Amino acid sequence: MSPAESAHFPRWHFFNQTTGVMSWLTTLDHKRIALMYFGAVVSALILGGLLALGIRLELFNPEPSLVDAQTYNRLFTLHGMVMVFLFMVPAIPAVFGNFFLPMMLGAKDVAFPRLNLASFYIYVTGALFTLWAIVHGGVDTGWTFYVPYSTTSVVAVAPVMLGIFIVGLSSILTGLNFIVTTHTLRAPGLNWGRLPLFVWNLYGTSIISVLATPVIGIVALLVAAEIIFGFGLFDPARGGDPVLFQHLFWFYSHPVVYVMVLPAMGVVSEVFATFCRRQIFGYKMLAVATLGIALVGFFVWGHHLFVAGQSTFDAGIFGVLSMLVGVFTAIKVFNWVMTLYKGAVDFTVPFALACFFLYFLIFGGMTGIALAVISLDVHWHDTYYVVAHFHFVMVGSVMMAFLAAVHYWFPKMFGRMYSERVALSAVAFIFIGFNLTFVPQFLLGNMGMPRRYHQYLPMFQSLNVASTMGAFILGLGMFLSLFALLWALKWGAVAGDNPFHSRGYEWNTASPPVQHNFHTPQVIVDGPHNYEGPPAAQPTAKVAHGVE
Amino acid sequence: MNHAHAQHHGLGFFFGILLSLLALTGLTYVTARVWSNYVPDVLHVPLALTIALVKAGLVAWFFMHLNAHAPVNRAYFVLALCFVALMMTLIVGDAMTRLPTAEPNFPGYQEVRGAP
Amino acid sequence: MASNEAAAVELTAHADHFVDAAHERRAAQFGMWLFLANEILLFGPLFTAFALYRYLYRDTFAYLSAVHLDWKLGTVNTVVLLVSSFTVVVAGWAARCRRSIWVGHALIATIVLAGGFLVVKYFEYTHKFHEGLLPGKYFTLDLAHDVALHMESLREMGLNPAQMRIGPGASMFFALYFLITGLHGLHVVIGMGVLGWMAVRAYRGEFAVRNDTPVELSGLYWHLVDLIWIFVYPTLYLL
Amino acid sequence: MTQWLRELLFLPERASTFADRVDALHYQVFLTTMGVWAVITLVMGYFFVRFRRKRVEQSTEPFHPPLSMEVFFVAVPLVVFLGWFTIGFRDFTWYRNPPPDAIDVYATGKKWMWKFTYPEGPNAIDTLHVPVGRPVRVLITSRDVIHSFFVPAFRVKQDAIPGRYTETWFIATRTGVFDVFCAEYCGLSHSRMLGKVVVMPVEEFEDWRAAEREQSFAARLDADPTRDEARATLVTQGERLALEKGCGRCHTVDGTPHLGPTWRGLYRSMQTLTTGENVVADEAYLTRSMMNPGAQKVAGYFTDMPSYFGLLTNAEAAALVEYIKSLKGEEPAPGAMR
Repeated sequence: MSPAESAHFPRWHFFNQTTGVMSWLTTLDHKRIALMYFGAVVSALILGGLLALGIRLELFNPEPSLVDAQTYNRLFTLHGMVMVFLFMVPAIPAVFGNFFLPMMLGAKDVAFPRLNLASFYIYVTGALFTLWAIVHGGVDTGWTFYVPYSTTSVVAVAPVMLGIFIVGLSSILTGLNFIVTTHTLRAPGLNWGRLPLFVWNLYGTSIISVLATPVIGIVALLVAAEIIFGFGLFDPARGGDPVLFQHLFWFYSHPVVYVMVLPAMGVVSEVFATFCRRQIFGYKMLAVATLGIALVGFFVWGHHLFVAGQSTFDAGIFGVLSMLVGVFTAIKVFNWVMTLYKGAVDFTVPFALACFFLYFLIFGGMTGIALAVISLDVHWHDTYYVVAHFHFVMVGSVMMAFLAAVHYWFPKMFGRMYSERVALSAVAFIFIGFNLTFVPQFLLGNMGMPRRYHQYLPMFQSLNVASTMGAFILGLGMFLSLFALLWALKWGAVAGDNPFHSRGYEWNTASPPVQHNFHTPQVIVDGPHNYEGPPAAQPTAKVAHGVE
Repeated sequence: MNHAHAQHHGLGFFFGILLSLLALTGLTYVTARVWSNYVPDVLHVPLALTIALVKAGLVAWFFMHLNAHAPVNRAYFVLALCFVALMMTLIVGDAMTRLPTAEPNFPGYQEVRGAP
Repeated sequence: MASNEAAAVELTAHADHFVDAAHERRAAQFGMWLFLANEILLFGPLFTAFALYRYLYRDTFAYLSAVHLDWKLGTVNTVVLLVSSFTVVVAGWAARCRRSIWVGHALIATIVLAGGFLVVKYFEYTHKFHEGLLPGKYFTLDLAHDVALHMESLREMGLNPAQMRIGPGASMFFALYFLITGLHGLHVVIGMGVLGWMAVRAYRGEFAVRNDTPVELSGLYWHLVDLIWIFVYPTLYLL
Repeated sequence: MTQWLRELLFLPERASTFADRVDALHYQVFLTTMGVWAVITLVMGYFFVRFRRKRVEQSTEPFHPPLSMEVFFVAVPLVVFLGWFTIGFRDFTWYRNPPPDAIDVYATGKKWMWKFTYPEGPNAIDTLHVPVGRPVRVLITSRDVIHSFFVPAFRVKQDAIPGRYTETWFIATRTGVFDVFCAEYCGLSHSRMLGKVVVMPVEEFEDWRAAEREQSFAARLDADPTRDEARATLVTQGERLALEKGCGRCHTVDGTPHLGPTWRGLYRSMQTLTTGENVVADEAYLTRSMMNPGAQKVAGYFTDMPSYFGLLTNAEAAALVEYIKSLKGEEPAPGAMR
């Protein structure tokens, strides 16, 4: 959509209402904290992405070429840790959740602004400490740090555990804040049946953050106790059970996949609603499915242990529950597709990204269902099939949703518009590159190539070459996208308050918003994204307010 | 306003709760150690856990004013306990139903690996 | 008194994004409960590990718990914590009545009780260190000799050592013992710090003119410490 | 059709009965999911063209899905997914329960090699010989960290966990040489922990096994020309075995009592059993105690010893007995290690 001719850049907004470095570093404004998170997670994304390119380059040849085995093992460990703990987990909730959750609730801020700022600094501290510990300690255990490899390895795993503990604390605090905010700070008239789906998804995410993250904390503590003091909890020589570690580890690490995916689903729901000009088809089902995924998702962790010596009985239970998560996801997919029906579809960059999200989610989800079929998992477990599957879901779909969120809310956050054409071509590169990277990896997994391989048999080479080329196309697209947005930040056209004519609550204010989000207290009279008839009278005063 | 209900209870009431907590502590000791021969083996753990749950319930409901707090506070408290219970069930259940060949120290190991 | 007006303002003070003080208080309570739920999940894995290894090494665990953990000390500590929980309730009650000094007195009593708890724990720990009842590679007790020594007391407890498989998993029991009680002890220490801070504020008279939410929240935290001990006591000392 | 699908999906050749089951289900899942994906794409494309936006502020009518549609959306995936689960779980249970007549092979993962041991038979590093058409059970363990025994052509995989045995089994359906990978990350040379399965016709396998057994016996004789030296080697072997099998966790060799009787001076000593009988601890008694420890238990010990039946070969049991025999009755110097 082209911005309205009358669009003007507001005189006062949350960027310039207070100024100076300290006004940012000590800010309690959720929007500024969100932007600081934005900078942090994008840095993590760039770092993780460069490491991935390094890994792919090494795998171009079957023989060791660029780096030796030890360096390679450290590379993929670093890549995994950075991408999972530093990028994926905080990406959408901490950036877009922080920015838009209070706005979607018609609130002035999150419930505990100081806690919010603290959680940002805890994140930064934990992130830097983890990175230092991995690089300094030369940790090569993979991001799953399975015992007894991690407890008998000569490298310093214990500080990394501490770092993860700290990062985990940050996501606990963010989740806690979101839950309390959603319960207590909804604007008058905003009942649970009118909550935007992004809020529902953040709510589900936060439940997981609050209830699962302490488990990884305690697992980190146990592993550290094992390494430093030789407690022997996971040491078979002392009667310990290494499989217990895997149980506890996946009790956190499987739900955390939904910490990544649920907010992505929330973003896509908003984008579909805006660009099809309809409330999402089957809103209630979608909300229920969200909570279903969040709660049932806790009890499917055992599908990571089908061949790890888990009992057949447990495998059966976890197998069935995994299928239920698949059903919830399928419900969501059907509902998104049906949202187009009798809608008014407008093809824009965010909408294209949402469609690609759907493509990756269907593909990744279906392969996930295949993996959850126990007998099939026996063949695919720990092969490139798994690598490709979780990259489809966690990188493909989540990255698409992250980019969709960036492009959808960019005008709201910064008040300017990016070039649609450049952004679209970047997205095309990303989509093609992504498929070229990971479809061959499914086939490699079928062939039986195990993951975390530094060198491989020559028969795997052709597919690996294709994958490496895809990775570079993907990387090119990502950088193109980054530059398009950076350019728009300074030179983009003024977007206007609501360039997409969305009826989401967060658009009821100026772009960029003022310090306390809204000029007038919000009263919600209608569900989100009701496009029946002309827009409801909005209580927004079109007067630029100064500093109060 | 939301703790108005809690204010109805005076200190005497809370002291009564304390006394019943102490009595339950005595009960759990007596059933586990003094009368242990009269309690069937299979009941030891469930009995001790039940008493602990009752005590925890008293503390949470009255001392922590869960009776007067918002229902959602109760919901999250119960949810957390359920999650721990399910975690325990699934993980211990795994060990209980694992192949008895798996580990020499596991019960049942000798029946499978033992006498020909 | 002129300060009455100021007190009224203090009592209803609230952050800008809340409607009123009661609203803010509800949010704070809810936030605290979420934090407590998170704490429950922090201890959950330790209890799970205990359950798993108790299932695998039932006889060893029963033997070590019966012979090498002193149920008397455990019970004393249980009573101490239950009473300290009660004194915290008293503090909360005094805070609701705006009797700031009494809040301070009740909290000091709680801290003294917590100190008593830690002293008992200290004696338990040093005893274990002395006997070599330590986790993992530091476990130095000669079990066979030990079983022979305690034959009589075992029979008195209704255990038949000839039918027990004592041995495997012995160091595991103490690994879990030290992890669970250690983490719990850490919470006790943190709780003492928080309550101490509240006591200082109480003696300054703050809770006569401010709402009592901080006392209530730190009290909730202390009750959770008690709540966890309620489960630690039977699992470690009695079963 | 299946051949074509196998090549399309880059699956390795199928060489076990389990592989047939896995692939059949895989094709079914693959075709269904691709079908669903195609249908969704087509439907979206149609909607996209049919319902594209005409005016900027176009209004749309709300659409409340009927209950039947919601039920449909839930029921269809539920039934399909549970159907797949049922088939998969049936196959998995089948895969978890080896037939009783299977040939046992012990596989031990070790950084970074596989050691395959046949009961009463030869050892082999990295190469597993199995007969075609006969069930083979692989009992897997690890000496250090977790490894995973993975044969793509058989579609079988099982983690090797230190301190514990896991098992997998297969019936190879064709002769040939197939790759063995380690699928669980195990450190520096994880990607070079490669092995082979050689599937042979049954007679050839029996010949091979007999020849290997002969050869290893001959090798031992060659190495130890005199009987005394051979015996000395057995003692050394026994000492090593006692370490490997963890006998020292319960038995000392310096005369101090532990969970079980000390081995020092045990040989030919008189022992009182729990039944009150007296026995002489001779070779027969020692061997019996390893294989069936509960049968004749020495009084005064409260720990049950696990049976080592199937864990010790006859030769190994003999070596252990020789080692115990070598531990004469005199008291060792104080402070001697266990």
